[in-house]
Amino acid sequence: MVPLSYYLILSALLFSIGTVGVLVRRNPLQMFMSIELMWNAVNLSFITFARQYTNMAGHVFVFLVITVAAAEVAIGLAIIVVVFRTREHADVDELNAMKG
Amino acid sequence: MQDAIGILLLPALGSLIAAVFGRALGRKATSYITVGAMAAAFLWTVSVVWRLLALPPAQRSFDPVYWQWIHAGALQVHFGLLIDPLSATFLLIVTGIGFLIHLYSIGYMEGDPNFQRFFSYLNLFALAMLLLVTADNFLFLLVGWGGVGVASYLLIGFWHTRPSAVTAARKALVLNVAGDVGIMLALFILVMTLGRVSYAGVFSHVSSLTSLQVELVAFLLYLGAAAKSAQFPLHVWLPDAMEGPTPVSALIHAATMVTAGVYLVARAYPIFHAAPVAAEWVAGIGAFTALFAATIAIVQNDIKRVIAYSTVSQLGYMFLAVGISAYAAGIFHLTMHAFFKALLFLGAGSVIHALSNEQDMRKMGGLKKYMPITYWTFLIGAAANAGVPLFSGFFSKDAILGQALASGHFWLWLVGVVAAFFSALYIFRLFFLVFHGKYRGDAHPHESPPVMTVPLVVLSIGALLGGYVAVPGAWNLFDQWLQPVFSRYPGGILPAAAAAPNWGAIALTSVIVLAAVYVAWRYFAGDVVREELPAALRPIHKVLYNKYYIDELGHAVFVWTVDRLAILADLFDRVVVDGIGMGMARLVWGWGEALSPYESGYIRRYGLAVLIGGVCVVAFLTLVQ
Amino acid sequence: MVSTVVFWLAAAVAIVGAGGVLLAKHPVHSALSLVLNLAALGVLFLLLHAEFLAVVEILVYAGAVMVLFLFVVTLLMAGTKTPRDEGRFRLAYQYLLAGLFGLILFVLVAHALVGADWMSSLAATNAGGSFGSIAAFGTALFTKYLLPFELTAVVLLVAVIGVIFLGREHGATRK
Amino acid sequence: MAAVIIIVIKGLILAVLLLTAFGVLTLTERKVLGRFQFRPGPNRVGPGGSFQFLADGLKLMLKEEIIPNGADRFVFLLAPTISLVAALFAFAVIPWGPPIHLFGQTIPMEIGGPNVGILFLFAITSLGVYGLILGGWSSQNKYSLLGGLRSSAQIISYELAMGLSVVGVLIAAGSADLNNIVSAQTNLWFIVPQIIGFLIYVVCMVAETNRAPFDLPEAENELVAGYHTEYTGMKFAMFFMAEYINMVTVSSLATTLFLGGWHGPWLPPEIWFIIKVAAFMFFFIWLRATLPRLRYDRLMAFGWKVLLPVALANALATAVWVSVVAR
Repeated sequence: MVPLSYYLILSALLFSIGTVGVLVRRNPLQMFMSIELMWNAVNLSFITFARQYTNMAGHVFVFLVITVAAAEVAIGLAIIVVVFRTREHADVDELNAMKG
Repeated sequence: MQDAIGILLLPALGSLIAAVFGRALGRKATSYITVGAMAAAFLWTVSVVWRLLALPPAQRSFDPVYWQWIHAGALQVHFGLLIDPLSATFLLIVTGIGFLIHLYSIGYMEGDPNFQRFFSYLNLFALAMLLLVTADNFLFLLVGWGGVGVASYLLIGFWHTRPSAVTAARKALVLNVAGDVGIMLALFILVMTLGRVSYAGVFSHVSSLTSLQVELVAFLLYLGAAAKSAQFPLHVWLPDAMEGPTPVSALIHAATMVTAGVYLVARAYPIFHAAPVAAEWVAGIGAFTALFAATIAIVQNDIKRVIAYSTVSQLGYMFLAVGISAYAAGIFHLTMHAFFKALLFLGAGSVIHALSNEQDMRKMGGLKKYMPITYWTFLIGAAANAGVPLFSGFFSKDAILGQALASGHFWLWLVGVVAAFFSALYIFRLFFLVFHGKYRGDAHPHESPPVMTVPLVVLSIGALLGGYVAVPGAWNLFDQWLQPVFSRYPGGILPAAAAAPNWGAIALTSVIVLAAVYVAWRYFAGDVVREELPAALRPIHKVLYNKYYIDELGHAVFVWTVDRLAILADLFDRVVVDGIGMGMARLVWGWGEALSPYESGYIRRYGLAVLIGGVCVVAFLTLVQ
Repeated sequence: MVSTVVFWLAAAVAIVGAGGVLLAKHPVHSALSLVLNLAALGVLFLLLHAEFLAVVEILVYAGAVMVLFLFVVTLLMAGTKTPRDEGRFRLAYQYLLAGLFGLILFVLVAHALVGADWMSSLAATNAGGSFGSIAAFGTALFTKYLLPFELTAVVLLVAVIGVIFLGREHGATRK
Repeated sequence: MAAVIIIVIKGLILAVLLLTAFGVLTLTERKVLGRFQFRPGPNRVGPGGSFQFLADGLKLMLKEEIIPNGADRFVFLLAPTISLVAALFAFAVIPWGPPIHLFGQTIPMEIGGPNVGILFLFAITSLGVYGLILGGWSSQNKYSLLGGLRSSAQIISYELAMGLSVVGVLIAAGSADLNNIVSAQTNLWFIVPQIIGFLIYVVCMVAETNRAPFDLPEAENELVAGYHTEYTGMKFAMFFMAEYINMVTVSSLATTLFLGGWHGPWLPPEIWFIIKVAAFMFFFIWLRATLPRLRYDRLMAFGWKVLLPVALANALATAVWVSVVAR
């Protein structure tokens, strides 16, 4: 058996990679995928803790996270499609109308 | 008596319907609903009075409680109605005369584009007044009190396109609210000292107050009463309130609003009994106001203004009465006044209506032949107002003067008698100027429609015969009717009331009044208005015509003070308030300027900032702690 | 032990997948890497006795969400040039700072995890027989956590409405 | 370790069987279609043309591999692999017979049986979409791309109705384990109480495998050959294999869920299983020979507006029946 802390460290690693991914990708789709990566890293830690405490709450939470993430992806992709339709490019650095 | 709340609900409903559905319902239906609400309220009141009369006098008091409004520690305020002969009298006046005025308004406001709004306001006014007179505690009295102030503001300023009307409405509201503050302060004292606001609770514990406290409460209550009832020097709003439509003037002057002060003093008689200084003050100011306003009324040329000052003068009589504890006499005069003053106002309104909104008496005259009904009913009203023997005003005014004399207030009596002379003079001057002589205007006078004359006739019957409920030396049904109210707590009944009438004094006032009528006839019944005055009288006329310069004085004193205060406030505003405000703004501005380069618009930069912040938090949590 | 081998394999695949998301030039490759990562996570979930969630992860994430991603990517990227990160570079040090702080974040969290007391007791407890089963999950979801479950229904409804609104073809956005 | 070895052995056996079945199926389809159309079908290689599939396989393997210019080579190669692997994997959880006892071991007749078996199956088949969409995209050909998008949209849409049509069975059986579902049908096949679910499933099953009349993704006259237009040789063969193995898988699942799985009198259970699956396969061919292709918007509307609500209602009705009436 691998110690459960390994799972948590893996989760932290995936989360960090996801974070960096959000910050370095210019394509909104790839940023979005990085966010999904972060979601799933968190899911892994939830399930690890659920296993540790043999508590189904963690599982329920992951389920809810997956559901909400699905909703979020639907909305997010719709927004990206709309942006793409009007701007004909997909570069977040070009979307800086709110510049101070 | 649980059902007495219906009397309040009817005008409330009427007002609401007229306000919300008025446009949809149209003029006719709206007027039917609102006038019908008042009629129904009047009939309801009659049934209530009838049921009261069926009971033995000692049991004629009901205090149904409907719900609890405030429950704060020891302080508990319920919404309850107090139905006893005093409030029933006011209910009758408000609903009865109110109904007639509503009816009259249908004719008077015929062409007004905001007909429905007017009737909504009228019903609202009636509701507030009914709440005022039926509340069983000071707090709801204050609610009604404020409601009356608001409704009067709306009604006086009804023609809100006239700047003068708006100014008058604002003036009335400001002075009224000044009075409201007085009542509020009195209420605070009562809550602080007694912890209760209901009439029963306060009146049965008046003895536990120190004399200073009770004098203070009485003075503060009187401040409210004086503001609402236009006592010197707070009377200035009332003549200006003539800017409203004439039915409003009638409603405010005769039936409702201005009598609220008299009601308050009469209702709070245990307090005023325990505060002799305040009571003397009330009586003194009352007598002075009676004389003061009567003298002004003599020289005014605007028909409504004369009647307005007449009201102020008559209110002075009432305050004189309640100030010397002649409560029943005061209420008696109030009731009679309600009849004849409503009559006078509606008669004046009829004249104004007939002359296409002409209000200057110099352009009237000789209307007798054009408007017979108005003429005869107005004559009755004038006679009652003057106190011509055997008219209602005669009985009630003499009741007050007689009790003033019997209770040893000789100087007050004397002032009252002099004021009676002027009263007769000004009202018959008005009467002769308007109806006798030759017509001096250029309109086409005509008699008013029945919807306006019928209320006049009804009111003239009241003004003619109302006084016979209390014939000196024979019977006094009015005193008997009110006795249960004023015998509940000490101080309600003046010992002198039972004394035999002073026939000599009555005869004296009668002669004086008749003399005044003669003088008026002699000088004002002619075909032309005398413009020249004896040189000796000119300065006096000038002073009187300008109402003793009270407005100017008040203007000077208050405006000067307020101007100086405003300069100070302006300085404060600029330096301190603006300093803080602008300083904050500059601070925020500066921060914004300093930070705006970081609002790069690059979402990845923001994300990086979030990450750095998050890393710092995690570092703090894991490494420092 | 088989499970140990599986863990290391799955973990390696997951990291490779994550790295692919981070580094792949084309979004399609990123998406594929993410699918790989998700599959590996599914295996890890199985190792943690979360059988139902392992399947849900594959079914919903890999099977539906990522297909949606691919859909959009193939739809939008067809015929357009991939935005090259080299061109029009505006954010100075973005890569450096992001990488640095990402690394710091990972080191901090890992350090905290390894150093924490409660970690020593991990894996000591054995899962109960029904732990992670569809029955246990259903019982928890529909009794204790019914309200959040119902709320996700609202979230989904809102998302559906939002997507329909965004996806409307109206003159302004449609040429 | 013995368990792992057994799994590996079973997996190998199954893979060989499925690939053989693919060969037999292609031949059968061509022959049967020929009969439907009053022609002999392939009849040159071997007795009655029975070795035709070997010849076809040889041809495909020896053909030149063409990768279009500008295509994403890695993804282009990956796509058919995903399709085939997913198709093979999906079969792993289907029990095609009762457990047997061999060398002192009880060996269940499926490769792996997590207690969420059926969900696993759906999860794996849903991964099969990647093959289509990636194949379509990586070909750098608009017909391929459109075919890929169409097929993935179609499969995702019908997957919902399919999953929901099965919910009734799961509720009735009280388990998501396919072995339990089979044993729950000892007395009564679920096709009787779950007839609505069965009908929906059959429609979805055809749509899921992109077979006629739902073969829109490869509609020749609109999209040439859809997502596999650019594929040749062995890579094309892998797509082809995946399609037929998927047919076998969904048929097996239908058998397991609705037709009592391997239950049957007299004959060995495995034979019964094969007979039932073969019946479904014939049904597939029959459909292809009989029905014309649907229009695409009709197809989507049918899936979303008819099948999905009906499947939901069926699941709800079953739940009510199980929890209220049957209790």
